Amino acid sequence: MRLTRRRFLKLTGVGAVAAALPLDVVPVLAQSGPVRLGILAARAGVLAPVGESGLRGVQFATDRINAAGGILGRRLELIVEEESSPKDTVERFRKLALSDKVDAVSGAISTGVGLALGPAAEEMKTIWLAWDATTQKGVEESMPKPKYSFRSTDNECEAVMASILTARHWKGKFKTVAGINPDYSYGRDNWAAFLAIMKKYGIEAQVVSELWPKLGATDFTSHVATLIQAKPDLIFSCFWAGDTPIFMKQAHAAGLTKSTKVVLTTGGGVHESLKKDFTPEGAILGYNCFYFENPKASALAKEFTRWHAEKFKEWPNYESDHGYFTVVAFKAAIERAAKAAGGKWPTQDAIIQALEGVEAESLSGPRRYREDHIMEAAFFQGVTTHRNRHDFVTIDPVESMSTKQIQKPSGVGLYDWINGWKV
Amino acid sequence: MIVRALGLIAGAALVLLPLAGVPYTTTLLLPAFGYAVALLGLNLLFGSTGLLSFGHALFIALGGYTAAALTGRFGVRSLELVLLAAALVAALVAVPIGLLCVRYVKIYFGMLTLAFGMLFYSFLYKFYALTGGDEGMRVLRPMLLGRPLEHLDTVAYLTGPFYYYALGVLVVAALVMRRLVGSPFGLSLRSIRENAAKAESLGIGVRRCRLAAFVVAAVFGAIGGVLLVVPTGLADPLLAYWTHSGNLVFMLLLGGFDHFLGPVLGALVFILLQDSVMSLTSYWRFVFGAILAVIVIFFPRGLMGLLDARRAAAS
Amino acid sequence: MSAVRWALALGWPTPLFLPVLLAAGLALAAVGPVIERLLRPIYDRDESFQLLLTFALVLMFEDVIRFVWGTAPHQLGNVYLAYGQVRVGALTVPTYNLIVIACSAGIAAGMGWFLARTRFGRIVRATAENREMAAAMGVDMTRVYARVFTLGVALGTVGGALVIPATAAVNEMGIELIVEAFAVVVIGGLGSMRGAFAGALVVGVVKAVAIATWPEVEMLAIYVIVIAVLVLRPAGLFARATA
Amino acid sequence: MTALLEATDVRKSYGDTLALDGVSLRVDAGEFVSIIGPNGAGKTTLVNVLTGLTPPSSGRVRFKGTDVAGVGPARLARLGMARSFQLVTIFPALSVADTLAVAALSRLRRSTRPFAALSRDADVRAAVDEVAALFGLHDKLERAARTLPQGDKKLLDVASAFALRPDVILMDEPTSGVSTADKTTIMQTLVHAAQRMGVRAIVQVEHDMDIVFGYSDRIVALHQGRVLADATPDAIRADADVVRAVLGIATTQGRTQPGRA
Repeated sequence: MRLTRRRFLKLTGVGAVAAALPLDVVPVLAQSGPVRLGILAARAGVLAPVGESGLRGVQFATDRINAAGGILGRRLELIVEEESSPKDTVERFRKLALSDKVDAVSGAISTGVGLALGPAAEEMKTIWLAWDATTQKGVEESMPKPKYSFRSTDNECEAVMASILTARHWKGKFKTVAGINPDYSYGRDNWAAFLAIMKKYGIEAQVVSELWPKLGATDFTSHVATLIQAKPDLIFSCFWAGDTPIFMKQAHAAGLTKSTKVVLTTGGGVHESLKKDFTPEGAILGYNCFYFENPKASALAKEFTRWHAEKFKEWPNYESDHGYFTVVAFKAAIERAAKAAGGKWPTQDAIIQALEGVEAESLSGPRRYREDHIMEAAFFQGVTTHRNRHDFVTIDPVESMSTKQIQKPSGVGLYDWINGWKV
Repeated sequence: MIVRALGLIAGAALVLLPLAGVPYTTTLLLPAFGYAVALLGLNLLFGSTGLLSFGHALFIALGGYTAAALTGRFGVRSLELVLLAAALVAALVAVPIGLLCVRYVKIYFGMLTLAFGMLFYSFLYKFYALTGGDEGMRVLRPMLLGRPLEHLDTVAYLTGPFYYYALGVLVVAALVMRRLVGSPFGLSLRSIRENAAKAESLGIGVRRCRLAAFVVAAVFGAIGGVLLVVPTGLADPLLAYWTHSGNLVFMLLLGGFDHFLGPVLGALVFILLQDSVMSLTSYWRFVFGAILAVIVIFFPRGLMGLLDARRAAAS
Repeated sequence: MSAVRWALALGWPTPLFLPVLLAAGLALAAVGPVIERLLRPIYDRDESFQLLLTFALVLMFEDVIRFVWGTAPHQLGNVYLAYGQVRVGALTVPTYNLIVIACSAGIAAGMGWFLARTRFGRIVRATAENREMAAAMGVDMTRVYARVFTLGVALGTVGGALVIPATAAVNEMGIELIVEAFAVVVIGGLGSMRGAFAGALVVGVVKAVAIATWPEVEMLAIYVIVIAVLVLRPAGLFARATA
Repeated sequence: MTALLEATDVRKSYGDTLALDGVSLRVDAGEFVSIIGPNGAGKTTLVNVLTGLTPPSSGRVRFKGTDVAGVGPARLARLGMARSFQLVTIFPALSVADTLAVAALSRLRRSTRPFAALSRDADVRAAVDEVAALFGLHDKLERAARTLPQGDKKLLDVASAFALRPDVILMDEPTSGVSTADKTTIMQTLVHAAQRMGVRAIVQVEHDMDIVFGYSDRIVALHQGRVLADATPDAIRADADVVRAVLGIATTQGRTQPGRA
């Protein structure tokens, strides 16, 4: 066989392909070099803005940590991958764990992705600090007693808080309710929690319509028409994405929100898009765990808000805070474990142990991980107002509740817990 | 000649890869194996029969959900049984769908299959109680050849026994498909692709052959789907979404639909390319869209076509 | 179909009131000839390749949009509400919706007139009927395609510009809407103007009825209709008997 | 004795146009029948009806005693009736050998065998070689059909129909698009092949009157969807009406459109 030039080129071509294979042989020296944190952030689709927001919080935390000398002297390095479909995200998680050999992974918003990542984290023996991505139903099944997964607050915390506020402000002022919620576990969990709490408070509200548009829908004309027909006194919605302003705008244009009470548990996720033109005053609006104009904000929160506004020309929302907290909690746990080990770099098991119960200063005040790996934070909601310097609504007064109050405690079923309330 | 030599080198590399101590690359190839099996089937439909399905992800999802239901709900952990069941379910579903679809060709066939894929996606997404909605269904780790392999952790399981199992399934699938393509049935399909009226006038039952190809493609799709969800541990509705079907066709075109091993090459290259481009830029969709556009416009015969052309030029 | 998607993609970032919006939509149609030039090599191939190319463009545009406009939803707040509301009996209807309906009807009528009465319209129809014949009769195919394509993009961008004020421009719009646009076109029949109009009505009405009565089947119902139409009347509800 | 192929009072309408208006036709074993007529007389429609491609609006078509109206070309082919098309109809990307193999497999009822190795089927190879030799295609077996010269494409089209070893073969203008010089060669080949392959009857649609009168046992003249005459070549030649209605027009056409393919 004569080795022609062409053939030679072809063979070198094979070599090039082989070289391009992602070879995961980068040796990681456990005690030196940077601390590697893998990030899973959504980039496309309806989750993209949220993923972006979480990433900003992570970036802010990382810059501060590195400016202050890193974690026990080691620089913190981020390896960012994309959160997409559950299958693809598990593969990216695997890359972070096996190929990049990260010390922990932070990220993930979608419930479906979260359910896939839980077992993957246990299997890969890699710490995973979720930004969101929790649900009643799936979690118990796929993450019974997780070792490596650390979860966010429960899905329905904001429904619980909004329901308590609803009862406080409007008990006796409405007889019929309608729900319009995104068609997936988050929407269903929140609506069910709302109904259970109304019952607990003795509010005999009749459900006149239950609508489940697809997450991220862009047209609600038919839904609005159905709601106008149903004539509810109160509309409950846990929209959190671009669908929120679209729904509000179309509802306003059809005159739906003029006399109807509105509860938007999570609309604060896209607060800047809730323009005064179509978002009424006097609605209950939730910002999850971070409100950018909290009068009692810490210096840290103010600094972050300023940084965010300058850098991105936007006011920050809650996902940044989730992202921020996972990073600082990880750092705090390492330092806590190192102290216990006499200053030596801790083992992974020691870090996990230290994460349980660790407390750190988040953008919304102190937060911690419970011993059962669930986040404990403060939530912010309130009644909308037009009296501000923006073209969108804000809340006044700002009410805050801790998850100690609005999240089910460890080991108790959600509805058992609600039914056990004293009201 | 060159193609064969390259194939041998690649085959040897695949067999030896788990021993190279690169666990991530090894797990990365698992979905490529699953896709390769599904694409072998899809290519019987497109490459041989000339019908381009834009809903083939339906059968991948069907295989995935069958695996989830069997391992998760009914406690059937034997992968051989799961594969068999997935093949059966796919065949059962493919017959009625195929009966409707194979009456049409070209873009009408494409659109009808797309509609069926989206119908199934909507079903998975909306029928919460049955399918878990957006959360999907968990797939538990199956036994291989009756061996539970519980002593292995997941990485060892995936990069060891399951890797070879999946590779084995792919090899068997490829051998079966080669037999099919080289059989009288395969020739009948090609004659239908070339000129259905002429084939009909020569006594070929055009619709029956198309239906058979559709069902075979579905079975391969479901088997690929099972291999695909075991490493992920989850079957979710996005498996059936139209963009997933689009990706399948992308892989097929990338590899080259008129060569028997084109689908396998397409799956491998797609997965490796996706992995590296995703790590390089968050705008990987743009890169992939551009690659696809270039292939569609300038190189419709894919990588295998390029290899062929160079071989032709060299000789 | 692809034009609809580009439209929505491109009809976004635009200024503040309707005429300007429409002008912007029309201006964006300038990308038509460029894209058409790219598509030219595949005219002779199976239409499936065109479907595939559409998929490639969807992938690319999603990232282009993210690159240029970021991930947050974009809205044109006051355009929708600036025109006020009209009370029809007990109903409150946003005036803007009526404007959109009027514009659509106007465009549809215009298209009908264009195809039926103008010289170029007749050439377009002849070409759709039989390309070889038209070419043999001395019609310059390249120009016809370029113009028709540009017209399609213009209609798409104007359509996008029209709906955006009522909603918001979001990143994944293309991926979601392209399938709905596909449903509309299939139900109406490929290449049928009346059909496209009827298809849009069918999809809209089915969605509305499903939402009001049985929300679970909203998505399903559309695909069931698409399949039924393809199976029973593959040429669409209104198309001629050629398929 | 029952006819090999018999059409009784066949009508076929497309919308308002009546393409066939009560056509009756009988073909017996051993016959070479030509169907002639001006354009639009219904010749191709008749062939399509006879070969099951188009179901008739009314009337009966019987082949070897069984009713075959609208059963579809595939089943008719398996029953023993083959056809070739007016326009050259081939499998462009398939080789000559594969094209003939499709037909041979169909005759052997092996078309749908999924796991048999085609390359090792000696019966098929023998059949392919035989037909290829008869049609002079034996040295082009591996060439893709689309690369053949026009005359060979036509031969391949006809040869694949012969490879079915049918009882009856219907040919829609077997020599259209072929130079006058080649026409005779093709017809010789056809007739020779028919004898060798045991074809019991040939029906052809043809414009070239030299061929029609040179080879037919019987001529059926169609005009406006009706049978104008059905007789031997000599009788037809003697019939002034037919000559005027059909032949005059047909021969002119033969001259003005020599390259129709």
